[in-house]
Amino acid sequence: MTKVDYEYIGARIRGMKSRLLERKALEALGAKMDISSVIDELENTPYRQDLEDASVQYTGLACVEEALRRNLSKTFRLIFSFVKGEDAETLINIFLNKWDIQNIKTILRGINIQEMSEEIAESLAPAGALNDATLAEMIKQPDVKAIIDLLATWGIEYSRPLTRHFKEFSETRDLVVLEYALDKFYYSQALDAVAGDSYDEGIIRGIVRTEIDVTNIKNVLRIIRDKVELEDPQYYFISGGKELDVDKLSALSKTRTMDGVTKQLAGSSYDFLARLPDEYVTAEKISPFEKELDKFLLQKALRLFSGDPLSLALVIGYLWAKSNEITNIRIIAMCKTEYVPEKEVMEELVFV
Amino acid sequence: MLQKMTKIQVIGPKHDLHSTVDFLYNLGTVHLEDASTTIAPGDTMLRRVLAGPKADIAGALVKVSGMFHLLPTMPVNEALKAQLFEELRWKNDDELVEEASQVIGELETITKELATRKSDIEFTLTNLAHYEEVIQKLQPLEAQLPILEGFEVTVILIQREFKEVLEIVRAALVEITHNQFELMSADVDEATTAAVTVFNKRYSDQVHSFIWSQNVNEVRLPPEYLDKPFDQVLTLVEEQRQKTTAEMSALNEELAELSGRWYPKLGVLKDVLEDRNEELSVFTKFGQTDYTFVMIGWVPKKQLANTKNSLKKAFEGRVIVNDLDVSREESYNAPTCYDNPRIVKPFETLSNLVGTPLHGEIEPTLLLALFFPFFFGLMVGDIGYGICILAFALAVRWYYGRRSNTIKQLMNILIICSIPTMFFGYLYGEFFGNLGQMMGWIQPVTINGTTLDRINIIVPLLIFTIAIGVFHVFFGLSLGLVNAHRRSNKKLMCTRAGMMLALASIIVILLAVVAVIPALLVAPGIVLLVIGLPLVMYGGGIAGAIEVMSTFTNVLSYARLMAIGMASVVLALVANELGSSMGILFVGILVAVLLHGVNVVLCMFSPSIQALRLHIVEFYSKFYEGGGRPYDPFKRGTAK
Amino acid sequence: MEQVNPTRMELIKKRAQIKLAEQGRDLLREKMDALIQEFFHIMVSVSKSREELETAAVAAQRSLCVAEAVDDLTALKSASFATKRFLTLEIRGKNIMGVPVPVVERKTVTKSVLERGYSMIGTSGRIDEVAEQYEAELDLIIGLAETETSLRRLGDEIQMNRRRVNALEQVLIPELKRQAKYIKISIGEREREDLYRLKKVKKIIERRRKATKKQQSAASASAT
Amino acid sequence: MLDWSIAIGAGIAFGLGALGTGIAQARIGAAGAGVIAEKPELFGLALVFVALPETLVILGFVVAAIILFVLPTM
Repeated sequence: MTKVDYEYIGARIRGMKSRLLERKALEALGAKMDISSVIDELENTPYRQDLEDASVQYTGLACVEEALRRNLSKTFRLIFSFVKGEDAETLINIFLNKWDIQNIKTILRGINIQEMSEEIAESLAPAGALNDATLAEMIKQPDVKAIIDLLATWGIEYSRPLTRHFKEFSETRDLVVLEYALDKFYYSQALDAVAGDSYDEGIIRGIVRTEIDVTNIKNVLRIIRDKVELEDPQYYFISGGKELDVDKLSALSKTRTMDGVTKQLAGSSYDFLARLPDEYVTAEKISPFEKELDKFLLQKALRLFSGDPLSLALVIGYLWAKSNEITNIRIIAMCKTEYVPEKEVMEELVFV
Repeated sequence: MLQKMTKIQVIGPKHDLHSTVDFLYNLGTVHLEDASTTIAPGDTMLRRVLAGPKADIAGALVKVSGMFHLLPTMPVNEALKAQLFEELRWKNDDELVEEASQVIGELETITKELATRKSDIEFTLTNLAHYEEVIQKLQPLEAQLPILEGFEVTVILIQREFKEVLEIVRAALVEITHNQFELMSADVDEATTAAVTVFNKRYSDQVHSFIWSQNVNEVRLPPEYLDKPFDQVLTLVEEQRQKTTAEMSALNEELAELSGRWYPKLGVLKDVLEDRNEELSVFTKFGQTDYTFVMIGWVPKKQLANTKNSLKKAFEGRVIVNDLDVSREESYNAPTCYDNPRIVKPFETLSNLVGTPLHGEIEPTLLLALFFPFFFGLMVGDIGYGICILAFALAVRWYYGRRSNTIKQLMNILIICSIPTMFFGYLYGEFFGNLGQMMGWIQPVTINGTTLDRINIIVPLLIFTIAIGVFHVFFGLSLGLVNAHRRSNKKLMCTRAGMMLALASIIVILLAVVAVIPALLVAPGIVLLVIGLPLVMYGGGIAGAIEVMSTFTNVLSYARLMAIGMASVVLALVANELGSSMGILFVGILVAVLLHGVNVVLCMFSPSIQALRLHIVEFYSKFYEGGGRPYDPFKRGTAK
Repeated sequence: MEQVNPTRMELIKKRAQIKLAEQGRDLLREKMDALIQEFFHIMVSVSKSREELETAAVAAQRSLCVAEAVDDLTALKSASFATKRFLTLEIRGKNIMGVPVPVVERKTVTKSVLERGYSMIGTSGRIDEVAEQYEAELDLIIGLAETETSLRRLGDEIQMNRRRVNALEQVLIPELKRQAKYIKISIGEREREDLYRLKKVKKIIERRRKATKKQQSAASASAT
Repeated sequence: MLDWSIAIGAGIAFGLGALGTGIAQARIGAAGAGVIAEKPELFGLALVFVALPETLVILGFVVAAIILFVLPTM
């Protein structure tokens, strides 16, 4: 294990953080008339280079999307280039692996319905620890089993849960089986990686466990909204959450009303859900709840900026802040293409 | 000092907009503001001027620079570049866009294709490495198996957690192949076991469908490697790698060739387009009504008359310049334009390190220019070193000055600093440490019976430097008081006045305690504190009280003026001591010169930084706000 | 002009035809009224569900837009791979006043979050909402397909009926009437001719009888 | 010849000062490198910060000098 050079990392991350767009800049973007003036405005931001590169192949919204993708993966690569040290890399990978999971799922889904390989390739997220070559090789495989075998052949750990549940999949032909296996594998791996008691592990454990809670609450709400009965709650919820264990979650999902859930959550960190306007509860609209939960998680992650400066706290905080910024810009670009009124655009943005 | 800025409004008929912009661009005195946003209620609606061709230029620029970045960099013939630049520079916007789109049309497809091919090749290479790694791991296993005609080799991977599957597989193989098979297994890494099995091709389907249903993975190789022994596969992989690498270099050559043809042109085109885009982007800052345009900007007061007159003359009164009254708050938003005498100018470089001052606050560069050389001289204080520094600075300025303005200004600072250095050297009687004294060339000056030989006046010097600190900090606080008064910030004024009282009281009390001044003065000191502290707390809260302590340590911090000087003296003494103690004269001189050399370098570096630090940390914090915008007039780029 | 026999027999036949045509016309009219009534009935529901569809489509589009922005296009496309499936619908027929119209089996496409084919972890409620809105839109489209086809069929039928009525009213009946009139005129003409001729004959006979009487009286006078 | 305890005292004064400076400058230097990588325009300020702990070694040196040169004369 090499020593992690926290002073250097901290200074660089602070520098990078200072280049994140401020709220005012985002509001200025949101006030633009259409997508081309949004692009013009973005030219004055650190996204300029990516826009230029993307413009070789794309125009308009697609260009912005591509530029954002490039920027995101560039940022990750940059951070990896100066965050050295095995432990630090493992911990940051926890953040990146989410994209790996999504990409593997996308490929499995795509191959399962015999989707065209270009189409699958376009649907892959440009981030994660799996490199492009691996993903391309996976897309070339003829069926689900072949993908799993390829992962095993190349010694990629995700083959483990997939192999374990493949039998079940081959009986039901329901990919969901494999997807849950992957998801749970991810969270258990993540929690295993941060089981220690160092400061870094502690903060990341906090984030991961909060994320588990947030995901679980979202899923409870979704289950309630669709009025479905869970036969096996263990299967649908992730264990290891910070405040809510699986028993509590299945109790929550049995309340059958959103109101009931928010009431039961009183006293936990999630009691802010009860303060949402009633119209969302009655309309059973889930996205406002999700937005609040995401915001909660984001806030928690961004609080890391004021954590120990000589730790990975800054890096993790920055990763979250950066992804949020990219999401915000994407929302603006998207809404400008659809001519959504400025006020509604602003409502969709997440500021912390 | 800062220039006083005047806010002006330029109004003219719309058809003169372009020529006005051109005129101002050449005049280069106006710092433009966004006029389309400053609409007072009740005013005529101002619409934003939309530059017509700007979108095209921006679009072309984006594409051209995209392609430019894709091509490998090339050394460019400056003459060719200048020629191309001359060609493109005089084209109008439409011609330029036309030219750009021609280039884009010619290059777009090919660059795109090359880029895709490149990434394909990169993929292939990565994948080959992956497969090679796997095969190398498995190779030893295969070597133990007989290769038979009509038999099939299948490799399976078993994860550690499913280890017992191996036995199930073996049992099944016994059944399926009627015991005509071989199965070898070995651990390939900490998580997986590999098993190689050989069986008659006849049973292929059955075996595969059995394996498919188990918790094991088959090794997946690309079709071209199937049914081949591993050593052969490895050779194939190697061949493939060589082929791909060759392809890659061919591709790179192709790119280089393309670059050879297009790189200069694209580069220049990009520059010209960037320039043009810059000029055009200013248009969006203007407001317009149906027949007129409105620009808003700041002009230094000195330039106002000139700007007004020349506009009047050029447009025969069609374009009007109005001075706008600005509120005090708004005047703080004016851009900051330095107006310093030539001798102070170099210190702007240092001032800018802490950001641009606000228009309307006290500009500290002049003070920096006064105190910085004084501190520097006080610390170094050596005639010999002063001469060395002067010589060094002159040489560097002569050699690098033209290339970098920053270096030139830094050297100017050193030149200015060398003068007090020599002066203090004279006071201290130092010439390369005590060399001057040893040689009898120079003696320390004696004032009031104290000989200013630094080594022997440590305590007086310490007191002197702290006295400087007291003065400097009080000075800073009074400037802060003035600044706070200018901004009519009552709280801040209280804090600063209170701070001065509190600081004075602490000093008085301390002096009285150590009996330098009569103990009677303790009581007035305490009275001062009683008045000062509440004032500080009123302005700054509890943190303000802590601030008093840190201000006091700030004063003590000036002791470094003595300490650093002392270090350099001691090092110089050591150099001379060592040099003279050497048996051989030549070696002695060499050692002394080396040590003095090191000391001179340290003396240029360390005292500058410490002097700067005293300003930034101890002095500026008492009054300086900063956060202004530098004055950036709209003018033709000086580069081209 | 068509050659008709201007006989009384023919006239009676034409009159019968006219009556029949008029009866047919009235019947058709009645049917048309009924059809139109039915048509408007359906139309109200069609335009209602069309409006519904439009609002549903706009809402779906909007939520898709938001999901694309917030969840990232890649996540959305990925989820779409998971939910891709085919939909078979059973279609039967029924009769409205002799017009065959389809009846589409009411199968709701809306699914719960557990049935969409993606795992809940890693997808968001926004994606659920998009899916749900599009599913609702699809439901509406299926319903609309049924009513709209009925409407079109009915419309066609009404059109055809109108054409028939028109043909009867504008062409056939006037033609028949014209023919009947012609026959009637021809017959009248012929009657008047006959009358005149009879009168002429009567005159001649009268004149002859007078002459004979004169002769006779002359003869008798000479005889006397 | 100097008293050995004076020499050792001076050595400790200087050595510890230098050690402190070393530790502090290593950290600040690393951070400074990070800052410059992101914002090259802050080079000057980073330089100032890197040099700040030099005070320690200088103070150490002065104390050592006092011990060596001033104390014996008292």
